[in-house]
Amino acid sequence: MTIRVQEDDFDLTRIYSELREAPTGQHTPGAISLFVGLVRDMNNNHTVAAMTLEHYPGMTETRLTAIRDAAMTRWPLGKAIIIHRVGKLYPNDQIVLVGATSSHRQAATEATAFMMDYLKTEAPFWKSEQTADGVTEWVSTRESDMTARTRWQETK
Amino acid sequence: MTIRVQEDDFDLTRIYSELREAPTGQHTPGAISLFVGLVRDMNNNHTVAAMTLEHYPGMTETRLTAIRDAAMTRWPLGKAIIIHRVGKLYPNDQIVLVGATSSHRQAATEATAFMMDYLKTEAPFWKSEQTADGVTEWVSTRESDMTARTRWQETK
Amino acid sequence: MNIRYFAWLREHIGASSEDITYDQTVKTVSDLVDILRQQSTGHQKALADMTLVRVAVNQVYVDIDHPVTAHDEVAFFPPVTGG
Amino acid sequence: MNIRYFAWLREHIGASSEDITYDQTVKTVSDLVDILRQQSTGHQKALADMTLVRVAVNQVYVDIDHPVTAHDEVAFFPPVTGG
Repeated sequence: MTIRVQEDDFDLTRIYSELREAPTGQHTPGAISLFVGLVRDMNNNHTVAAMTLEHYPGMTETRLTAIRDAAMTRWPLGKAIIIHRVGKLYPNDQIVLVGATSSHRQAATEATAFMMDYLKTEAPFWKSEQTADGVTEWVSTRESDMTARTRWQETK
Repeated sequence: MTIRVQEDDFDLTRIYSELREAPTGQHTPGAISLFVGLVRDMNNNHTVAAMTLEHYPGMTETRLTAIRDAAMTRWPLGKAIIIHRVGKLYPNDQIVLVGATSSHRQAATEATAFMMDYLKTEAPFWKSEQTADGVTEWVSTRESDMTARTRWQETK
Repeated sequence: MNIRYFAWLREHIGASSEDITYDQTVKTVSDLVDILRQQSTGHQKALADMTLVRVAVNQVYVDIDHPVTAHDEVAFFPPVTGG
Repeated sequence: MNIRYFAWLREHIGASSEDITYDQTVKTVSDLVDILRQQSTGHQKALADMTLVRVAVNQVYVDIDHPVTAHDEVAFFPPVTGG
């Protein structure tokens, strides 16, 4: 399963084992890159007590699949995976995992950064944060996320 | 232990758990980037049966520490770790792990790529590969590894 | 036509989805927005500044002048903040 | 002076380390290389083309014109290939 949107937590160990196995008929990967996003306990100078992730079922999976496919086309990857959680999460909980394998180190690391940058700007997820005193606020987008995505359009 | 040079295998799960815990007095990381290099079963169109990693004890640890420190200075990282194995290894064995945590996604991923690029060009390790028919050859350097390192000297 | 709202647009409007009768004069997303704004003060507030709103027709990102037809699913939501 | 060899330089020379008596005329790594080349055909082969060889004095990378003194540890090895 290369794209997963789920309420349940995910197990990095299991995903790593899957990535480490060569795809059928291919050689061992040589390089595995992984990125995990966790719920921070602090954001913009306020304490985060909990976070809720809303998404657009259907469109989310379509966008994530398109992002993964774009990475597979752009770099010589063995495997690529995107897992994103939805629902209520707490500080230090895992939110997102992106991983890629390749026989080339830079292909794996660049593809991972690429998938995260596109996920951040195109996948229909919305975070609301609950502060310690019970106030809930929608998280704003950051300029830096759009800048990060744009760089992939300029150069390979 | 942020720098390790060892014959024994390493456990990604345990390292990930350590990285996930905030450094004392700091906030939860938010972003964890990991890179693992594995022994390939094929290199330059020949089958690899085994690989031996030689190193320069003392200088290896000094260089890896300098590389890690440079990453910690250049990016706002929580933790950074480099583990490299030596001795005899077989296809699909883990060779190297580099990991970094940060509250900023790009700091974690860039620092990981930076540490790998410098490790590849400055850390005194030498690989010899044994083919299926018993021939042992020293692995040559690749131009691309030097190019990868040079980019960090030009731009941040 | 099925309309969907997410995040703070959903909160302002008080519903995550609504079906509206297709109006022949509605040719584009922009025409649809004009009609939706008249539904309630919540709609008006949610759709007041379309530079803050992203639009998807049948789950594909589109611009405000994109055509819409009777059987489309049209979604309005803020810029995404996952990951 | 303690000299160390790694990878294929070690194989050509047939030793990973050797102590050589400090020679007052040796001022730089380059002078040392000239003397080492005279030790054996293995040394000559290993140190024939210094563009293929990296040098570290006291475990720090240096150029061929770097000074050396009696108590230095001087290492010769190919470009690194770990990771």
